[in-house]
Amino acid sequence: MAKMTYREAVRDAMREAMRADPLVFLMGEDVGKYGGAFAVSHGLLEEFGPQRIRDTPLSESTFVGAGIGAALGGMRPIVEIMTINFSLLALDQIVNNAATLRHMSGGQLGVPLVIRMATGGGRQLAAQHSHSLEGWYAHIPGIKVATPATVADARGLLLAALQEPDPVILFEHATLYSQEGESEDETPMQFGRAALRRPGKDVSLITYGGALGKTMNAATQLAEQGVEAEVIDLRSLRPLDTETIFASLAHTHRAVIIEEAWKSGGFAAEVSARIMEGAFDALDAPVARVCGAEVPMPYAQPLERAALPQPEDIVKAVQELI
Amino acid sequence: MAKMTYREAVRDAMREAMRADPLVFLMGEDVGKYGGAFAVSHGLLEEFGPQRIRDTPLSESTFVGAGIGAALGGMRPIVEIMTINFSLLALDQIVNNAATLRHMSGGQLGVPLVIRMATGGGRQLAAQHSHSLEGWYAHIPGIKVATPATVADARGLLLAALQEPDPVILFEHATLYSQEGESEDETPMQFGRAALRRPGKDVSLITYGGALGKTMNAATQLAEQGVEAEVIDLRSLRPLDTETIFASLAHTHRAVIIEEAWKSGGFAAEVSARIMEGAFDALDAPVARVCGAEVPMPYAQPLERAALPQPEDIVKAVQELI
Amino acid sequence: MSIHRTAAKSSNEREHALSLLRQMLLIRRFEEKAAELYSAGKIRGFLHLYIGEEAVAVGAMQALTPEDAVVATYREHGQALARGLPAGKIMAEMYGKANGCSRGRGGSMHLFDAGRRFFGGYAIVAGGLPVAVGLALADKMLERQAVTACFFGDGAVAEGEFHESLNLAALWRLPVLFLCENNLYAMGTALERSESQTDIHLKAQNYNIAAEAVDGMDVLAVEAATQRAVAQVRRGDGPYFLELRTYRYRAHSMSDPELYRSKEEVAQWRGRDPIALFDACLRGRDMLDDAAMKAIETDVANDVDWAVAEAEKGAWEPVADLERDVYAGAAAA
Amino acid sequence: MSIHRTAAKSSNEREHALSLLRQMLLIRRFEEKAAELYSAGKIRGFLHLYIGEEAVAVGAMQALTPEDAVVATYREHGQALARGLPAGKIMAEMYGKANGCSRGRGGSMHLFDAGRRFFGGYAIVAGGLPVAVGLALADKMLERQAVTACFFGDGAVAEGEFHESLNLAALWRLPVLFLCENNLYAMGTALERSESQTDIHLKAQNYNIAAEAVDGMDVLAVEAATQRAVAQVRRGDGPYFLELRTYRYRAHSMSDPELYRSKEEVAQWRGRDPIALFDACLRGRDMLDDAAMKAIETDVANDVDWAVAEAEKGAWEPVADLERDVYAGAAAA
Ligand SMILES: Cc1ncc(C[n+]2csc(CCOP(=O)(O)OP(=O)(O)O)c2C)c(N)n1
Ligand SMILES: Cc1ncc(C[n+]2csc(CCOP(=O)(O)OP(=O)(O)O)c2C)c(N)n1
Ligand SMILES: [Mg+2]
Ligand SMILES: [Mg+2]
Repeated sequence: MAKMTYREAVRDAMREAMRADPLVFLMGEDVGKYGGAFAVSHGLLEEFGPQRIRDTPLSESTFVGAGIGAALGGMRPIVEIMTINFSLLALDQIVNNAATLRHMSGGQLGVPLVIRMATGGGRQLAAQHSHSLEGWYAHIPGIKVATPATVADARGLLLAALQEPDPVILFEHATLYSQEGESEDETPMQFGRAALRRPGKDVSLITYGGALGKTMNAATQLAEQGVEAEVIDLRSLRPLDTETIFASLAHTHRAVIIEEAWKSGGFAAEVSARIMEGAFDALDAPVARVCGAEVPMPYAQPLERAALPQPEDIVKAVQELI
Repeated sequence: MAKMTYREAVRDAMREAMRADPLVFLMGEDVGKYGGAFAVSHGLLEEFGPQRIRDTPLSESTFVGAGIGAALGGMRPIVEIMTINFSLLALDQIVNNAATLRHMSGGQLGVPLVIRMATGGGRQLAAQHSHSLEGWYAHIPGIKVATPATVADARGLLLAALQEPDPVILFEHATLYSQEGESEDETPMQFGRAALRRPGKDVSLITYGGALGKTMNAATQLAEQGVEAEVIDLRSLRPLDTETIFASLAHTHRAVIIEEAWKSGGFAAEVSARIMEGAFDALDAPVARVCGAEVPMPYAQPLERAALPQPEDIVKAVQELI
Repeated sequence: MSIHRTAAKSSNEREHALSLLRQMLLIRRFEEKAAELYSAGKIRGFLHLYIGEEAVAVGAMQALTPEDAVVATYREHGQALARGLPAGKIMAEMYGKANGCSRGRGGSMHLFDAGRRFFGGYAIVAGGLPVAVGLALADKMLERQAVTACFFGDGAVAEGEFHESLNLAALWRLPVLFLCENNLYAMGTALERSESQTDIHLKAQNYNIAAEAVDGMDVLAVEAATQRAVAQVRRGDGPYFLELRTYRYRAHSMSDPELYRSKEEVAQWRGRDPIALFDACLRGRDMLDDAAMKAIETDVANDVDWAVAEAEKGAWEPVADLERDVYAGAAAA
Repeated sequence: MSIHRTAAKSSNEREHALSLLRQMLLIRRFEEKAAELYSAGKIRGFLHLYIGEEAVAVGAMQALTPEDAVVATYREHGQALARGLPAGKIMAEMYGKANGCSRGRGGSMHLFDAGRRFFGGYAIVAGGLPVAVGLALADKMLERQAVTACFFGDGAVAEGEFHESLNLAALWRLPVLFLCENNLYAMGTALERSESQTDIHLKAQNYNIAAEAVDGMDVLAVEAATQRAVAQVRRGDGPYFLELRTYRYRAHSMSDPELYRSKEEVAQWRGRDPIALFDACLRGRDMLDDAAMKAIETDVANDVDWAVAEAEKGAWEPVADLERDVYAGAAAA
């Protein structure tokens, strides 16, 4: 057990993996000399050298594709895409190559590749730098998608991802990097399990990633009002741990899904649909969503705040449900 | 009223628009000399010349971005992306430029751009050429998304799209191009309205695009079994006409959503979530989804057939609901 | 450094020179103030300063008419000021106020002014190039004599869109002026660690685009090269490419620890400061003295003060208007 | 056309030459059969024929060892056969049968053979280039002497990934052999309507990559150039680029009406048929006569018959196995 930041936890996991396995290496824009846009890889160049901490030119499609090729060739690459906003440039490689090669080759090939990227809004970076598109990635069969929301998960999910024989995408919420917490020293966690962050009996609050903090905050406020909210952190969007969700619904009978992404077509819709299909009879009220406003993210602080789900929005949604 | 193919209806609409407005032009890969990968633009080069029917190099990101710029500059471009599979290469331009410029500029700019592309599976083109990602596009505020499923809509929605001051993406299902039908000669239809394709009282079948035919087929089979299915063709995924959906649910109390896309995170989830939120009390049973299997599309005919929703799957889903 | 030839009469010549100096100084002082306001929390998000590169925007912009179009990056305060966007509207934008040039929606990285054909700052590296190509296509199809000036950094050169856009502009002979601000770094990545061929203008020539490298610290050299380039583009001879060799004195953005370059290197480039160089040049030619410089400084300081005042007094857009301007009419969802 | 120099003894030389001829002929006859089977509905989806371009795959593949890797496009029957994938497994794949080289999941556009380091056909134009760069990166990091041969068409040259991949391979000096099959058309788009610079190998040189253009209808010229190139790449001198000038005789795919080129142009290129040229060359050097040619034709016909028989007798993958091989273990969703 050690107290550290989310940033350090990611770095620690990479360091540990690289020390243990010479096939692991890190590649991406400014991961080396600059120390990482979010200082995640700070110091790794000094320890592992430029062969294993590789600064790439600005060419997202090609360095992600090169990660796919390197994985096919026997390496164990970690590719950092600076932020999810730039990952659109690499989406073709992810959808059409990383996700398909095992299947298209009839099981002959595998792509053991980990892609990490920062995601989310909340830093006043406006419409081109505030995306929350992890739900898109969760739509793609052939890849796995995880969203560490705590310091322990930042470390644990990355180490677990490096054990997966298939491509894993890790979304690190940019507002979490400086968050402090315990980085449990357990054995690598299993992929695809949600975490119960707070037990409760009146309503299930289902969330992931950067929205967990706001949801916990809302749960505290609700408790003051006598409403005991159960908080579920999905952790993994693909696969999705519906078992944990349904188990919660079985005793709360009500759910609110909280996500930063634009509401229409966001991942919250999938969670809502799964509950519809798997726990309809348990529902005492319609499942609600608290999501981002349907607007390219505005820069101005009051507008950005209004565009993102806030604790008071969650509280309000619960109140309307009960 | 004239009988023609879906392909001809799209071509007709483009021809009509180009004759009426010198600012309209078509640009894309092989739209000119080749006559269009699906022969949609066949003959247009001869009528309008290479200035207005522009063959582009293979560079999706740039010719879509050039369409955005040309729209900003006062033209009325129609950009054809050969198929949705290649649109991933242009997604950054669509998400970050086309969809944001009006908002980011505080309302000063507008991008009156129409992007057309073929979508969907069912032609044994395997994992890189069978995508149904229109739900992704429907997630993006700032653009509008329509999915013509009939010959009349192929024409009408394109003409309507050309009246919109904002970017519109039209998804033409590749299996529909040779379908024949009436191309009604009405005034341009309004965007964002679903169509009731078959009235019924027992269940609402909600679908769009390439899945409409299979859904109508299922409805016929159901009728033989004494089940009267109402079929709603969404036509527009963004905006979504929830009014028509809720009106249907109000008398059927049951719904199945049919879509070719992978189920997890597909657009069907959004429709299900909207019904959860807007028509929960009307529901006598959980809303079901009949979607594509969660697999990169296999080439082999029996596998591809099994991976896509078929009429019998729809019938079965309805039977389980009733 | 030689004063631009077409300015025939020496009083005009001096007036023009002082205007260049003033514009460069305005960018510098404006940004120094912005950095301060960033530290004070008045400006948020990302802030990319142009300090050190002023000669590029100011020199290049001289060649453009109001009918021409400008496309820039997230590091575009310099271009916006040189294009004539009022400093107050820019500063208000950086505050996020409704009287900002993008109604507070864009912030520092997304300045727009449709009336001045300033088509904005693009924050996805290389993302503005295709848009510029399209603006030029519209001009060509509409038979307007306009030029689209497209600014971007050396980092953008590695992106696929650079390649696609240069090819398309050259293939279709579109009136685009590509202006590559080569400041030697893309964030912390030095050009030689990013490009197998570091002579960027040679890369451009390979698309059959006329291209040259220019001293981007010499405002007159930039101006002269841009005039030549624009004249050729306007003649309908297709695109032109200028590689403007410059340097940013400040960090990439406000959060950059600058581990990737030495203090000596920065100091060396500061020795070629575009404002100091031009100041010395003008004094050498008796066009500038302390009093004149002081007057310019005062004038610029007033502008900056006015800009801050505008920003301070600007109102916040009401939260109720959040979904405004997503679509032309009301918001659809 | 001169027989490869390193084949010292004339019997070896003849053996090798006849093997080249046989391989080219196998590709041609295999594809003629495939076209027939497509019309008969046995093969579905897209079918892109390589007929006319056989000298490229066959000549180039001679220089590769089993440790080298191959990356190809959707037009890759030629490469697969030349790499030694059994014709029966390829044909079965094109039928979609479980005994196909991709278990029927890939079809004509996605042939794979991990054991032969045949890393598949990529159907997104230029999509294979970054993968090839990555394979080469792995080889370099693991200090293997292997080369990755990456085939792609002239159309791919316009895509951003071409630019990014050449730059990265050159910058990191990776052992990639870029093989551009310039057949003058990308579907219906002629090279000069797609590229502002049509000399593709010149484009490659601009990344500081050694590059040359080769007569792609001359199997020996292709072989010799590839041997040279591979030797240089294997030495660790970074990537090499060959532009192989060739022509496809058939339509782009089975549904192409071929409006974009003249019958005369096709006929002219048929006059330089790689198989006929090589046949004539060998006869001129007394290495081939009617009997030998007939023997080869018979042998090849047998191979094709066998391939069809394999495909016909192959079983369909059970529908219950639909979600197999999406992930390494069971399917997750
Ligand atoms: C596609 C993309 N990738 C990464 C980034 C993050 N990023 C912002 S600026 C920058 C460096 C760009 O350098 P350059 O083009 O030389 O412009 P400069 O900042 O030097 O003016 C990077 C990597 C981005 N904005 N877009
Ligand atoms: C990114 C992308 N855009 C468009 C297509 C459709 N398409 C398939 S092949 C092709 C032409 C490619 O030409 P070239 O690279 O010269 O290869 P060739 O077919 O001549 O062998 C096109 C446009 C595609 N597969 N991928
Ligand atoms: Mg730079
Ligand atoms: Mg070609």
